[in-house]
Amino acid sequence: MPLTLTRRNVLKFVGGSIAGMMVTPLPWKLLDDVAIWTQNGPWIPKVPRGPITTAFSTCALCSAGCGIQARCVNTIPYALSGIRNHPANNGTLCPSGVAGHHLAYHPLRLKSPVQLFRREETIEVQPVSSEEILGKISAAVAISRNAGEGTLALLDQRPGRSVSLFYRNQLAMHGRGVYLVSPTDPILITQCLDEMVGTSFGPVGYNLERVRTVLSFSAPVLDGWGTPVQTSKMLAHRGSSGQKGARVIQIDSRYSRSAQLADQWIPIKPNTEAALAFGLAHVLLREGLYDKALIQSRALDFQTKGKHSYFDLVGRFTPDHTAECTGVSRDVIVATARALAAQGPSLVIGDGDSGGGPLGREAEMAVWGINILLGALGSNGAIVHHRAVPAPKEFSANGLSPVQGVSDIPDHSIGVLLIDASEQGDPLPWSLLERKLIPDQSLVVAFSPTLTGLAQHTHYIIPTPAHLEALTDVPTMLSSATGTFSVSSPLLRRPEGTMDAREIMGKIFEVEGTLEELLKQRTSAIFESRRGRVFKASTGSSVQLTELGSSDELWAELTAGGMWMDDPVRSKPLPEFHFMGRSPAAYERMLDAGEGISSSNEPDAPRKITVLPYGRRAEVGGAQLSPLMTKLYQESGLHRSSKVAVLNPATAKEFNVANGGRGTLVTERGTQEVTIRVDGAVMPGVAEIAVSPEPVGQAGTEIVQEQDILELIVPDQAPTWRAFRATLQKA
Amino acid sequence: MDQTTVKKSRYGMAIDLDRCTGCGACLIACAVENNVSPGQPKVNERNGTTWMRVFEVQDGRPFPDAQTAFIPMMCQQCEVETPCVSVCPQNAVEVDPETGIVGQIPQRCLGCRYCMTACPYHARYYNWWDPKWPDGMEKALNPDVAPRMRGVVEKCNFCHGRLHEARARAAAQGSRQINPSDYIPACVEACPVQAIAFGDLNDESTDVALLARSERAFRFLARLGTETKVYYLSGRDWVRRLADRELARSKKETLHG
Amino acid sequence: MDKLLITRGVQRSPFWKFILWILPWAMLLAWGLYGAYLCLAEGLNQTNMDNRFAFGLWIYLDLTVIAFGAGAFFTGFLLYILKRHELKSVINSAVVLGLICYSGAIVVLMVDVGQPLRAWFTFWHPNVHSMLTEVTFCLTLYLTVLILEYAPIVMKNRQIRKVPSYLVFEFNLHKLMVVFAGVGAFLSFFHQGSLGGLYGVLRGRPFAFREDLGIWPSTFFLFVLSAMAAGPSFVLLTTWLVEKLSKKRLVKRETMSYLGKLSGVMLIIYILFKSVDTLIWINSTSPSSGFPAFEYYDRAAFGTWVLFAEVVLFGLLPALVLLRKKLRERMVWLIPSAVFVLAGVALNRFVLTIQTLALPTLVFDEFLSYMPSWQEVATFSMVIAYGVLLYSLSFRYLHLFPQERELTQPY
Amino acid sequence: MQKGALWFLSGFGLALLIGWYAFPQLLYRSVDQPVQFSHAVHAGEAVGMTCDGCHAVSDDGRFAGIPTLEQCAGCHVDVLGASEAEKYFVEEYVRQEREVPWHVYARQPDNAHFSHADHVKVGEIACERCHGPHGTSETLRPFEENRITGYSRDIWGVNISGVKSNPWEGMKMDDCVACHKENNRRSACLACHK
Repeated sequence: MPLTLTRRNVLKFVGGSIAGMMVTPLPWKLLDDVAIWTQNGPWIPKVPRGPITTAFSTCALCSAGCGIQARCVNTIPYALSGIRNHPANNGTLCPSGVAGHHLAYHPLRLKSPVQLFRREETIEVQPVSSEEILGKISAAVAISRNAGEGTLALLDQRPGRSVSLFYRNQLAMHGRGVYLVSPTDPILITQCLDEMVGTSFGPVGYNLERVRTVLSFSAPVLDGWGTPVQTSKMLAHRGSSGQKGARVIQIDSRYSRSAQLADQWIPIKPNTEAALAFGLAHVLLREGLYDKALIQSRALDFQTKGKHSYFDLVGRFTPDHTAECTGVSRDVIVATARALAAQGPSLVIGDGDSGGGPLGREAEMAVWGINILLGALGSNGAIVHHRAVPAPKEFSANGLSPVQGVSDIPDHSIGVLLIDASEQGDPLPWSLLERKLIPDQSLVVAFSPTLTGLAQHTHYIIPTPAHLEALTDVPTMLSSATGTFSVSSPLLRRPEGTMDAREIMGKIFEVEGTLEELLKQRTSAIFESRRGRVFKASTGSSVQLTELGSSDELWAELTAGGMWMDDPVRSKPLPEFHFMGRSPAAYERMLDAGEGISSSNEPDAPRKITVLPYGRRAEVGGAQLSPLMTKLYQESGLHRSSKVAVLNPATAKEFNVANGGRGTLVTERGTQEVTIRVDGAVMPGVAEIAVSPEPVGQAGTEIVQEQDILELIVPDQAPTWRAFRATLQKA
Repeated sequence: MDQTTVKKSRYGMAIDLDRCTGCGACLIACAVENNVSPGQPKVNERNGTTWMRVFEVQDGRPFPDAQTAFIPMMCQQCEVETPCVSVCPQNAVEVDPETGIVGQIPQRCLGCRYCMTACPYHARYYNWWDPKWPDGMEKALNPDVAPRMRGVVEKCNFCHGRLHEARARAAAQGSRQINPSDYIPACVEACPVQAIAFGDLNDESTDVALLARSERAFRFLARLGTETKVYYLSGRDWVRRLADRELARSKKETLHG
Repeated sequence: MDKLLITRGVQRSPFWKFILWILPWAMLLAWGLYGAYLCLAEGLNQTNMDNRFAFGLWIYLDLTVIAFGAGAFFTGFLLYILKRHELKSVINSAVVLGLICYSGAIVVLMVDVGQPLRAWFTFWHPNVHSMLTEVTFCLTLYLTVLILEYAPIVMKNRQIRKVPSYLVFEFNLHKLMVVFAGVGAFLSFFHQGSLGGLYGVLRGRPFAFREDLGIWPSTFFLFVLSAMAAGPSFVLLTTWLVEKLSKKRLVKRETMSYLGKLSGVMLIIYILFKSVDTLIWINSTSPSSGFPAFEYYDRAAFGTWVLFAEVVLFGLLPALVLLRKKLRERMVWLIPSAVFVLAGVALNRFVLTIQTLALPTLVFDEFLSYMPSWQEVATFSMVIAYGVLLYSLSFRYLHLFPQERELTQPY
Repeated sequence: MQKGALWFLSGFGLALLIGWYAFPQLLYRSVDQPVQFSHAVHAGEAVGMTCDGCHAVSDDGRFAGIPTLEQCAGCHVDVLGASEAEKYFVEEYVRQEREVPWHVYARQPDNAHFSHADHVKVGEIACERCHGPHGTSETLRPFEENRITGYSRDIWGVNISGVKSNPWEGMKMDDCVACHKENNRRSACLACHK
């Protein structure tokens, strides 16, 4: 019976096969397995498996010094939380801190040294050896030392660390070394006080627990200015807790977070803070709301009559005149001054927004002036004097290069600029820095873990360990009432090609030693001072330093999420001082600051808008942001980047732009496209724009230059960039 | 021992809107804890993934009198007639009778997005892209939460991985009852101003149960009748009026009328 | 070969003309396939849907197309169950249209879901409470029925019927037509209804949410009724279009008019119920969940005119025209009325799918807009192109209109 | 008619052969374990280790699963016995401080949460209930990996039809659910999914 191959037979065979297949597991198991494949395919990320451990350290993203507890898998941290009862954060963390362990994986992370080439919109990098870069720096340093051509400048993005002392020490010994900090750095604010007093007043802090009224001049008081514990206490009277807290009055041109959260928001014309400070002083003086005997005995420029005296200066700023300058109504000025005096203890904070630029020396001195009149500074005041964190003796012996703001040094003077961007600090317009360089002859090198922020403008970058890979100490926060010291110990192994800033500087200046040794020396100095208390992460409580057996024991606590807090000292009585400082022509400068650059008075070319840049602490200056920060920026709009301008509806109408539409901002320095957001709460005539670029969630194929609103600043305008004018067109 | 000996819980939250500063720590802590991937280059406010979203709202008054409130909003864990549960064609969503938590199983989900249209709180998120992390970051994922894949829906489950952990911890001591302090969602833990209370609403003594009964407490869209387990607290009248449109309208009428 | 396939006794255009007609549609199909490929390979980020607009063009058009495709079940039901023999002349065409609409909708759904390879979970782990489960089961089953109904039409092709066993098979199938029509009507009733229920159950979307009537929300029944109104109109309109394009009379005028009457009767019933439903919803359902109903019509382009257009302009008006014998017997009245009926049903589906999602729920939500991406448009064009192609092929090679020979016979 | 039936039957038969015999062969990939380990030796009288000496639940309820190299190296700092496998293990892994890339027979996917503490300490279920008696095995059987899903064959069970001859065969969700139902345990998805 031959089996003939006919069409019919083939069909029957196929039919049989199909029927047979249905009673085998094949189709059904395949269906199931394919579905499982869609659940577990190789393109779906897999979670790590391994032993779970807990590690402790301190967050170094800002100077709050929050204690962090890391849950680790295979010793790699996968989630961070705060350490309970920690004096800085009591178990909580800010958004940047909570994702701090991601910074090591930043899409623009560098793991070997590179040379940069800035193209039109992108940056190309080429690998170079660190020896080559160090050789170039050493040669340039030698030229600057010997030939006297150009200075050697070091910009410290996080002043106040132990390594900062090392820098200042080396720069002092170099002879032509300059130690630079951002003009917004809090150190410069205390320098203003020093100028009034005539000598170094010493570190000051704010005892927020003692005050009933806080007046803030654009400081982000409720948004990262203090530690989480301090902020929480200031907000404690809200909601259900029934606790008491300070009343916060926020003076701000922007509808900032602090303005939103404050008990009272006083909107003010941009750059008129000095005038308002004088206006408030005027009311205090006129109504005698100050300790006359004390002030008259201490203030050296407080003659009730004389021309060019403080009295004379403030006398010009009557409530009406101040109202005219600042746009704040007369009644509000008077009421605020009275409230400060009546609902004491009160204090005034002049520290500007970290992205928005400094208030300016004169305005800061005007603010200190009010503090003095209110008695906030002095024996019973809420602004307290504290002692510096003990340091190894060798630093004081060798001398320290003075701290200078970038705008304080002459143009075209820097031959070699080293930028320590290993920690992110306050942002700074590159244009401000660029004009300090000797054109076409300078060498600019950054030490940075990522290709972000100022590092994008340099010639070379030597990569440093990222946050939580690096060992570093956390300096005392401005808001802290006593000196504090904590150490951020590495939780992650640093990549092979990275060097910490101490190693790099050690090579340049040919100094032996490591950062760890430096920090241990500092720890010994603290231990030997026998002062203060130590918070222990392991027990969640503090003990007297003297209860610790050795410096090594202190070191062990500090590197495991601990914190050293100095004992408070009795506040110094108010020393003799000049309200207007001691510089020549002080009166004129102060008057200018008050009357001066109020933007409303300048005859404007039509269609110009006042841009108000701002920043958020730990989310600016290098924008070393966790890739997950796209959640706050691109994915929810809760935080805004440099790509978004927020305008009052009336202003939007005036400039013919619509909510969600695009606009182009133009200054002499360039143009920037922004998305317009309309917000009825914003002051008319201004555009609020954040300085941070958008966080990078995923690396692109090429490195795109950051779009930062600060790039539009025309450097000649003013030493500050709190407000600048630009044209706005519909894009 | 029977299942019935285990106490039934109704986990819930109370969020104090008068304290929330809109910092976003909760949002980031949530994304870290739950292995939510960073946004793709084209991501925006409408196609990103934020199990927890903080809305910034104003009372509508013009400069300079405007008032702002921040409203953290995650899955409201509807207890009754849970809108997303009945719509799912393949049982990928359910309310756990033991905890009251609305669970979403992405591996069961076929990505029809019907549940998303059903949710009035916009608390559900679809993976429009393949979840991807920068190089090396996969080693830093939370081992207790499975990453999702493109084409499925995900949402807040009160950090269920932490409940698993707490249960395992209890089990190691031979107990079925977890220690309440072992189970705190990441957003609650991170909040710098401690604006969020979390716990078992069935247990009268917990903070959250007390707060839920307070005069300041309200729930969003309560009239839908879904009995959400996330309570909001505010003493500010205009904030409380945001609860639903009828209330919001009554305010406008008094203003104009 | 072409000639040999064409039904005996009917005239078809020359082959090259047919190819010329097919070509642009084939190109559209290719473009659509590319769009669908992108959505499957790259993911739905290729669309402009997002978390807030989780359903977009596809779901809207699926719902519309399925309503239009209702002609197949309704005609079958009337013909085979209620023995309205005047519909025999359009039943084949109605079946092809139904098949196109349903298969097309399912193809688009497979692109629309994020995990098509897991879509069978609905059968294995069904949630019986979900309207979508009901829709999925009924759709797939009814599609099978439609294929079985289409099969005899294919088998009557001049060449295929040469195989004797096929003829036997066809004959047997034909005998079962009553069963298919019955099953089809049953399934269609449920899935048309469930598609309405899909939105009616959305408690969280008070714009769409409706009270229950029995175990289903009122939209369940409204969808069944409106689909029954749209179906005959769609058959009518396509028949008229094919007549115009092929320049032939295919169906008797009485049949056309009868289809119009069917639409009119169903539409007036639908409009009646819809009006009552709307009043209950405005005055009770919506406000009781905290949503004043007039606010829905307070936003952007979606004013009360939408409701007016749906109920009066595209509802009452064509219904009244179609119910008047004198008017519906004249093509100038009949055809525009059919267009209005379809527009009304399409608008209803649009309102329920798109407007529901555009409207805010939380007080601080904004009214949202959505515009489909080209990939979405392409994917749907694919279905339209596929429909035109399948219909063209069916029309050319299968005997869709039994009266054609009689009507085109030179006297 | 008969001839036709023969064609049909041959197709049917071939399909059966492919579906029942060839398919499982193709579906699974067999891999040897990196090191041959004898449970019998370790748990035997000579060494006398107990099961939880290596597979222990920690205080926080986490299950250590397969011991890490560190634990093994606690004894095997040097070659202790005469076996080739041990020598290989010491040279290739202990000396080079490389973790052994064991293939885990019972490995569940990422989305499954399984607490050994819950099942063993509270539920008092014996290890063998799910893992089978393997404490006396002399060698490690080859690991069979599903080529499509990457799952271990133990998850589906050794029998391709899904029929189980021992209670520990099969570690699919259905198997978990069956036991949970039987004992009236948690049934919510999230109880076991993460």
